[in-house]
Amino acid sequence: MSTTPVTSAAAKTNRIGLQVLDYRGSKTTLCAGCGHNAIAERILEAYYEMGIQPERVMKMSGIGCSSKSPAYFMSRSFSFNSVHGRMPSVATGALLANKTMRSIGISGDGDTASIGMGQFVHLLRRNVPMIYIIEDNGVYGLTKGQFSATADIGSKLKTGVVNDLAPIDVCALAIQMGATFVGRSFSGDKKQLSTMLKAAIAHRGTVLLDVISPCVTFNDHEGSTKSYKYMQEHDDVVSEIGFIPPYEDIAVEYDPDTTVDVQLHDGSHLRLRKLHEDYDPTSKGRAVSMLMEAHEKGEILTGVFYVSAKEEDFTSTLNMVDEPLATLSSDRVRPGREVLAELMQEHR
Amino acid sequence: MSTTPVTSAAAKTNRIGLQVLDYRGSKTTLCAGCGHNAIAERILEAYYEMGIQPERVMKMSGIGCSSKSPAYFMSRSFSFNSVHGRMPSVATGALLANKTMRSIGISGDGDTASIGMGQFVHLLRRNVPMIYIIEDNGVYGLTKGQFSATADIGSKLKTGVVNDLAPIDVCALAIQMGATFVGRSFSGDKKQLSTMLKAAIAHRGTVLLDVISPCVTFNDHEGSTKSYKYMQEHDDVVSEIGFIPPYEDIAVEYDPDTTVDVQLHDGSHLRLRKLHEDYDPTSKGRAVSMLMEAHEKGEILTGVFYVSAKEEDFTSTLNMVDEPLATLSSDRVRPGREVLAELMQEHR
Amino acid sequence: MAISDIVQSQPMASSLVRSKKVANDFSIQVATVNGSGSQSANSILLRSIFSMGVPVSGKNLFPSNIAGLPTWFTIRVSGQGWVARKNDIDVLIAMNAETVHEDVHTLQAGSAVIFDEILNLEERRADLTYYAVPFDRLVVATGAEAKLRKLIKNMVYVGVAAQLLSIDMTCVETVVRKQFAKKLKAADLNWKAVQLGYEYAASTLTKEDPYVVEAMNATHGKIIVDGNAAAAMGAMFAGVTVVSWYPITPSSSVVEQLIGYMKKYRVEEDGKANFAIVQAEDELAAIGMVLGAGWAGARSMTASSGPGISLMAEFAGLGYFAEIPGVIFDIQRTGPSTGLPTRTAQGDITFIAGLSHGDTKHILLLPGTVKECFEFAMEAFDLAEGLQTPIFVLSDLDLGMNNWMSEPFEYPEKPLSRGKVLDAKQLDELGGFARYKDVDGDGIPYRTLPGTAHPAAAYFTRGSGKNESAKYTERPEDYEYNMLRLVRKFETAKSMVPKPIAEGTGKEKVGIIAFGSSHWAVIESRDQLERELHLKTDYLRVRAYPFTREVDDFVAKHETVYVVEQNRDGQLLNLLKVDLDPALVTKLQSITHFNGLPLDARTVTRAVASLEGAHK
Amino acid sequence: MAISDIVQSQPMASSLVRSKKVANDFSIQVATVNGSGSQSANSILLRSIFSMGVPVSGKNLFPSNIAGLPTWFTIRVSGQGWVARKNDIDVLIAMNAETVHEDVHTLQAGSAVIFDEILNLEERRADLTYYAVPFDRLVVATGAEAKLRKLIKNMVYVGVAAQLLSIDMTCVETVVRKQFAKKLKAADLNWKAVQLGYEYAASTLTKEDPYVVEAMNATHGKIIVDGNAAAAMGAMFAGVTVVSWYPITPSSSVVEQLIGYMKKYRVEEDGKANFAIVQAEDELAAIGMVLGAGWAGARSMTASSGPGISLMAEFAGLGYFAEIPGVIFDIQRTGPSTGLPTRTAQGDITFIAGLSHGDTKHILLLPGTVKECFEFAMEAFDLAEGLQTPIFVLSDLDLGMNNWMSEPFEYPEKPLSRGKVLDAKQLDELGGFARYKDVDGDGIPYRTLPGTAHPAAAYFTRGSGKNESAKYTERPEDYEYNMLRLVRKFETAKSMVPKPIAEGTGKEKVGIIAFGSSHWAVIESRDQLERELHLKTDYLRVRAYPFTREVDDFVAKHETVYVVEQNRDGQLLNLLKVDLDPALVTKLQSITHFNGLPLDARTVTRAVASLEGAHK
Ligand SMILES: Cc1ncc(C[n+]2csc(CCOP(=O)(O)OP(=O)(O)O)c2C)c(N)n1
Ligand SMILES: Cc1ncc(C[n+]2csc(CCOP(=O)(O)OP(=O)(O)O)c2C)c(N)n1
Ligand code: SF4
Ligand code: SF4
Ligand SMILES: [Mg+2]
Ligand SMILES: [Mg+2]
Repeated sequence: MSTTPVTSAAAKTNRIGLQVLDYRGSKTTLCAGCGHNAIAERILEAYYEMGIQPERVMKMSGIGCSSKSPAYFMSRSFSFNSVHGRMPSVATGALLANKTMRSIGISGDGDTASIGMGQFVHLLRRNVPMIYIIEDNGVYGLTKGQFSATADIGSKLKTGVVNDLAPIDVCALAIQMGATFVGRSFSGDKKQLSTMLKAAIAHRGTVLLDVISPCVTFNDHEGSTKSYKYMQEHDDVVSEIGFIPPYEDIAVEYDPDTTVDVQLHDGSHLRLRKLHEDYDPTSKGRAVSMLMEAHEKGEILTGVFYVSAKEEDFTSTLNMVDEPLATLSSDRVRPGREVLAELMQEHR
Repeated sequence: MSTTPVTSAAAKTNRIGLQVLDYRGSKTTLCAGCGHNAIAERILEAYYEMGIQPERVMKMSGIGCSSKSPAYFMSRSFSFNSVHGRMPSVATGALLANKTMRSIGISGDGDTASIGMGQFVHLLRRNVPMIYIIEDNGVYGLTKGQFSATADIGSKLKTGVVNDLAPIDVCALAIQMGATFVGRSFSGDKKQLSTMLKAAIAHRGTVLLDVISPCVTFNDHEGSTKSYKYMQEHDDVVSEIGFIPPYEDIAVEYDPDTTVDVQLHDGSHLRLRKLHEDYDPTSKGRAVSMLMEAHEKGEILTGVFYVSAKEEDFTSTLNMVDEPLATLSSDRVRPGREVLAELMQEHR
Repeated sequence: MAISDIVQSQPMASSLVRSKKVANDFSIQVATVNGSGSQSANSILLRSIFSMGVPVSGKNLFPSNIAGLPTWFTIRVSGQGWVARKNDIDVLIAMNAETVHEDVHTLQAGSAVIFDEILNLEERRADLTYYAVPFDRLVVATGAEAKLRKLIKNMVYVGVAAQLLSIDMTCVETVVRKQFAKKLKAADLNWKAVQLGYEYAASTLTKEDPYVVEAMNATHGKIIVDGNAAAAMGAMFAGVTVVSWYPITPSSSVVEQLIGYMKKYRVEEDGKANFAIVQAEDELAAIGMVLGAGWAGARSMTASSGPGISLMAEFAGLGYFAEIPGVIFDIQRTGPSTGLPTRTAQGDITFIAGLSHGDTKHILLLPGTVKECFEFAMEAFDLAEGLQTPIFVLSDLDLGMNNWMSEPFEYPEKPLSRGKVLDAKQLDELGGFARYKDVDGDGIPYRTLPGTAHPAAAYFTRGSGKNESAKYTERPEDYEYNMLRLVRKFETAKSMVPKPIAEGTGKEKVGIIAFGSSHWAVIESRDQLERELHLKTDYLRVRAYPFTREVDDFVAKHETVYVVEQNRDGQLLNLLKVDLDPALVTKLQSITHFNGLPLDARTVTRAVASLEGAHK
Repeated sequence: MAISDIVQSQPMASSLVRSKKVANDFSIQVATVNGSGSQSANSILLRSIFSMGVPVSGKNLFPSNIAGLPTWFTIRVSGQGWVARKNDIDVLIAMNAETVHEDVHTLQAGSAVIFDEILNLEERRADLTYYAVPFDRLVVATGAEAKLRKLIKNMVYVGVAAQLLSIDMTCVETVVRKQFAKKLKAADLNWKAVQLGYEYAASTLTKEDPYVVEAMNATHGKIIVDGNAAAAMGAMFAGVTVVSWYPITPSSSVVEQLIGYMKKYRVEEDGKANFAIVQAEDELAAIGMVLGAGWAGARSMTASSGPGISLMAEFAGLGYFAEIPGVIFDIQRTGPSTGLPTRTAQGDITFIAGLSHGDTKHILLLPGTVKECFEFAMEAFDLAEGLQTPIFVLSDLDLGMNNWMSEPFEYPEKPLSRGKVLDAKQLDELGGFARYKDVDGDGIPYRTLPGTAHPAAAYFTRGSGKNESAKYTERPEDYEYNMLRLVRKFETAKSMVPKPIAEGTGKEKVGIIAFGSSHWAVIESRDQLERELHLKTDYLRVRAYPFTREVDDFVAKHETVYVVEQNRDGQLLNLLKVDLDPALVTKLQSITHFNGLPLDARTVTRAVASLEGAHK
């Protein structure tokens, strides 16, 4: 990984005076060319460019090649590689303990759409404030390439086995279940992915990014619908994405008829220029039907499908004190003698 | 239960010469007035009227007041009350063992939308040929009334606790995930529910019926959105349902502009007369967005939302022999000596 | 010979006392259906006797449904302070037509039956005393509106019982008015019903049974509480901050009562909560959130029961191997699978001791009293953070949901102890740390919390192979080193968990070992054994796993040791077999009880008697 | 004294033999990276030696990732037929720059190193023989197109090794051509590479190490197979019809190989399958489908490993209590939680024996050979249906995924036995049935299958309280009766499960008990103990849980019994402690190995030696 262009920027520092180096992780143990490696690069760049202190970030994951990737970016961030399909609950618990932390979860299509479906749905429903990335390759990489629930009908394995069940569109599902920022990208589309990640960092609420990430070892051949080639040929971008961080001036012009401007929680702006006729990132219903119809047409849409900065996130819903619960002083969390006395009296 | 009107028909017999009595279950142990009791009545009537041999039916369930109800209808059918939230897998396994059986699963909103979400989604995706009924009361009845994931925002418990998370619309979810017959009804709407049930019996594939079934003990008060009163006031029927069994003549007239006629697998016809402007039971996308928009408007839609008799069900996808796998003779399932010899040779 | 005689003749014995008075030593059973609202009436009856200074216990035997099925509430009145379940009922209040015949049939000679006259009991037993009461008529007389009558009816039997058992009506009134403190009209109506019942009995019924309550001074300052409330209080005073749960009987009332306390006592001036309580989608998510929160530094907990515990197995192993604090309450119920959800048992202990695959070992706390439910709840959080591992607190339905007398709980003097956590300053001094290094030789490593502002603070948590500095490894020696450190940590735990409590002279030949709610039957049985069989026993109540030296010593000091427990397979015995020197194991004898009812003294006494007989 | 001397001096001893020839008694280790396609080369090397009639075993030590990390494949050549892992490597084929230095460093004196010259090993050890090979040059010489070179390179070392170890090239050619039977061009290319390697060695290298292969006649008719393939074959011949699984290492290859067999041999003329194999969404669903199918009458199975087994806990309890057949293969891997997914262990046995809360007990089959993987797979289905309960077959990564020699499997003569199932005709005769009645006194009730055309056929299956006729009940006596019947059923199982196998005279003072793949190290260790310490031992290999009488007898007959197993906590020992008479338990001593590597004989010998020393 440390041989990618990025290192050339190593001397440069970001707004908080850190170098890209400070955002690096350990050397990848994934296959050379695995889409997951590129995504890890984009993630660390985004945090670097947004000037986020690495120690303020929690990296969460389940089990899988994808779930290993937190080890390959931002070693200075705290990381929890949990059990298969259960990252959502662990991530939720961690945020309850310390809502002042930022959280990014890396999962796989198997980790999320198969074993993880139950927890995934309930994370979305709670709008837990975190970035949830699915490194989506349509197979179980770490167990050597069985189909996952996002594999398209008719997609073929090297072994010749053909998938005969319809794929689950995790984006349509996420919008329906309550995620407040939902998009799809491709590990090979550096610009789109980077912009989406920066906007994701600026958003507060559940961000679901389904990133098509080819598995070069088990699902990058002819007949695969999750290969580099297939994506390059079928990637159908629904909107051009512009991101203007709070510290940049937003005077830039845009045409309100073709472009939606969304102000995110930290004051930055997301500018979505419509490229697909039924595109409307402000309506859940329309976003979902657009995605469902795309499936029937066999299109693979990418871009930001839905975004709303209005809904309150789960930690706000719970109306907790401002400080992290984890480190409240004992005098705040252990009631006084009079309270116990009162309780005893009630039971006499 | 045996004091409901139905018994008046006891003398009568159905097409296979059985009386309603032959479809009865044991005495209910649910609360008097519980919606679940009415649903059990409708179910046994439907099987009676359709003339289904009780011994050909498997009654499956998870855990909950709702999941107990298989005990209260059709005692001559085989029944499996499994564990909480896991009925889908057990039901799937039973059908793999014997695809010639009919299967009906009774679940609750907690059993399905909370702990059961993962298995529920994958049952839908497989289009497992069974009727899946959610007796939906918005609470966990058997554990004394906590909110479930189908409870509406702002809905209030007797204790004053208010639900602050958005409900999961199991119908919209089911359509998106691949169920081929999806509708919602109300335990208090005898006619609508009975018709839907008969059509469900005629369908082959996953039928998901979300039946609002008030919990008189914990969720039938002012402030509840799943009470009898609330349903009577808010029930918004999207289509009038007509069902014509194969053994009845279908010459009946209908207006193709306002009515959709669907021929089901056993040759019977489902006639859906449009009552809601965006209604289109043949388009997944439109059905889902109609449901999602209804939520934003606070409407509770009932009726058949989506139906398709085209998709193949899971047992067909697996291309199994016609007989039940469970009882194949050993000469068919144990290969001969030559096969073992061949295998041994390969390993020399 | 002799032994069995005495034991068998027990029922007869009591029928002999028929005529003469039996004060403060009997059981009242109210037979009704659930959902009929008899709970408050029963609790008033219980508390009235309690406030006369007479020791009582109340046990509710309820069905696994919501309304309409038979329920039995038993109040034991015991001047000597025995609070375990007693098999024989002396006074039956029969309100349920469905069960009245069996209820009456199973009564021992000499008992009394207060019954609703509409149950018209034709054939009557000559050896019982019957009191017919026209409940409906009396209820109407209260002037209660129709929809309240079902409830009010229960208050009438309180009055009838009060009169027949000479319960002090001033005590009853105080209790009634305390119960309905916030609703004066309700208080008046209920009190009226009690009075009507009382007057009816006084005017119409003639006392023929021997059972009476006589004022004592044995309950002064004491409280009556259920173990789940006690555990909830303990958790609150332990400073719990993150709670994630999924409802399941009989554990739900731990969290539901905790929610009540936290809303009242843990919301700050600005109206914000210094805690988070989340109803998870299932138990996998519940324990997942607990571990996530524990990892991030919160005091986190969940409460569940058998089926939920089974679902937590995978995460429990992660908690053990990744060394993450968390507290899990298991309020045990009867049976494998769904079993009998509203019955009690102690059947999860071996399963939880090794909950998860591949050499996983857990620490268990075993409260036997409601006071310990309170204290161990606090202890559990200190242990979880001190040992960086999940701690399981095993209570049961009997302890958790029934009414128990207790000394009032004491305010914790010990400050919260948060374990080995390094902050930024310490990291500066140390210049870094190795997450899984056994710095202190006790097997317990140091950890940092997410957010610690230091470049060397972060580490990678995983359930897979790791070396001292938390780096991924598959090296055989690293794996072995880490697993052996975990063994050292488990050894360290022995010096931190609650020690067992010994009773008796310590000089007897026969010893008894038990844990949890079995305690109450055991102490009463020891008294029976001594009085009836002249068999003196020593007793050791185990309060935690891993076992501590005291257990070995106790067994070593006795010829025979009976291990008494409420499960089929002798689970505590099995753990002892694994951990004790086999020479000691030869002394152990198993006494089990597993029909779902709380253990009673007579069952223990019979078992010991026959096994002792066997010895001779 | 003497003892330890002998043991310590073992490595020296072999370095003494440096000069003279060592035939058919050494290990070859190929050090490479995974994903480099060395598998087929290694298997060709293995099978070539095998086809010379010389006993071999092959063990692959691979990382838990997909490509690019160190992998070691070890071929043990043993004229005496020892196939357990051997710690010392005699011939290293070093292809991995990352590990070459450590690989060489850990070699014992006298070993040989065949290495890729580009690894340029400067400082060389004087006590080793080095053979540098210009692999890349030789590969180019094969004329292989660029993208194939990485693979072909492996074939070159096969040729080099063949020449240096005097492996018969005609055997090598046959094996190569069999391997690539379907692709002639590939066969030619690969064979060419082997030849080039051979010729290079012949022309350029001078043999200086003592290791050679000499033709024997010890493998005639034998097969080489992995335990997972054997289990898959067993399942197919058992007539399995429903398979539901979720991928997990090292169990995936059970089902993946089964899929291959079923598609080939269980699809009928009309192209329809007489089976269903479903990849479930997770392990909860997998076992749920297995139980649903078992309930409906199918022979159903799943295969998993530690984490998946933990997730099956709740359903396992349902299977036990509702009495539903099903077969679960657990291919054990190392550690709690995720642990070391690609390492072996025997660490799930106690957990599974009591898998689920509340007095749940399971039946375990413990195959120790690939042949038993085949036989026990069949046995498991008969037992599951015969006993109406889930049956767990515990294999492990070593047994399941490595290459083992074996006698060919025998075709099952015993017809499928489907257990106590009543059909409509029988119901007519009986006029009905009671699902949970112990008609035969063996604790095993009768069942009917869904669809049985008889009005009395249906019954209600549940995990909650039930009486004999499957009606819901919470009655204490019904619950107790049912639980005691389940105990009787477990007793019955003892007469049905595979009995242990005893080796030795039966007259020795010292005994050894082991199970599963530990077998191979134990038998070799017994030989070492006898040769080196003149310590003769008897040996009992346990093959199932519950234990049968033979186990008690074996322990009774010996003074000391060493319990050898591959886990940290002495899990088999713990089960023995629970089930055996404590007097017998005093004789048991624990020998454990748990670093993730397959157990080797030397480890056992050392442990016994020191413990025996301790005895003196
Ligand atoms: C409970 C459990 N079951 C199965 C496994 C085995 N397993 C490891 S990763 C994985 C699937 C990973 O697929 P995905 O999430 O798509 O990640 P990818 O490797 O494709 O990036 C499975 C089934 C496990 N670790 N735990
Ligand atoms: C694993 C597990 N967790 C929790 C429970 C306790 N429990 C029983 S029923 C139920 C919820 C039932 O709610 P729902 O499915 O809506 O059925 P209802 O009673 O409302 O009809 C719960 C949580 C259980 N039986 N098993
Ligand atoms: S197997 Fe596939 S997913 Fe896994 S690391 Fe290799 S390329 Fe990536
Ligand atoms: S509690 Fe509610 S759901 Fe349960 S039986 Fe009563 S009314 Fe029905
Ligand atoms: Mg994947
Ligand atoms: Mg409900």
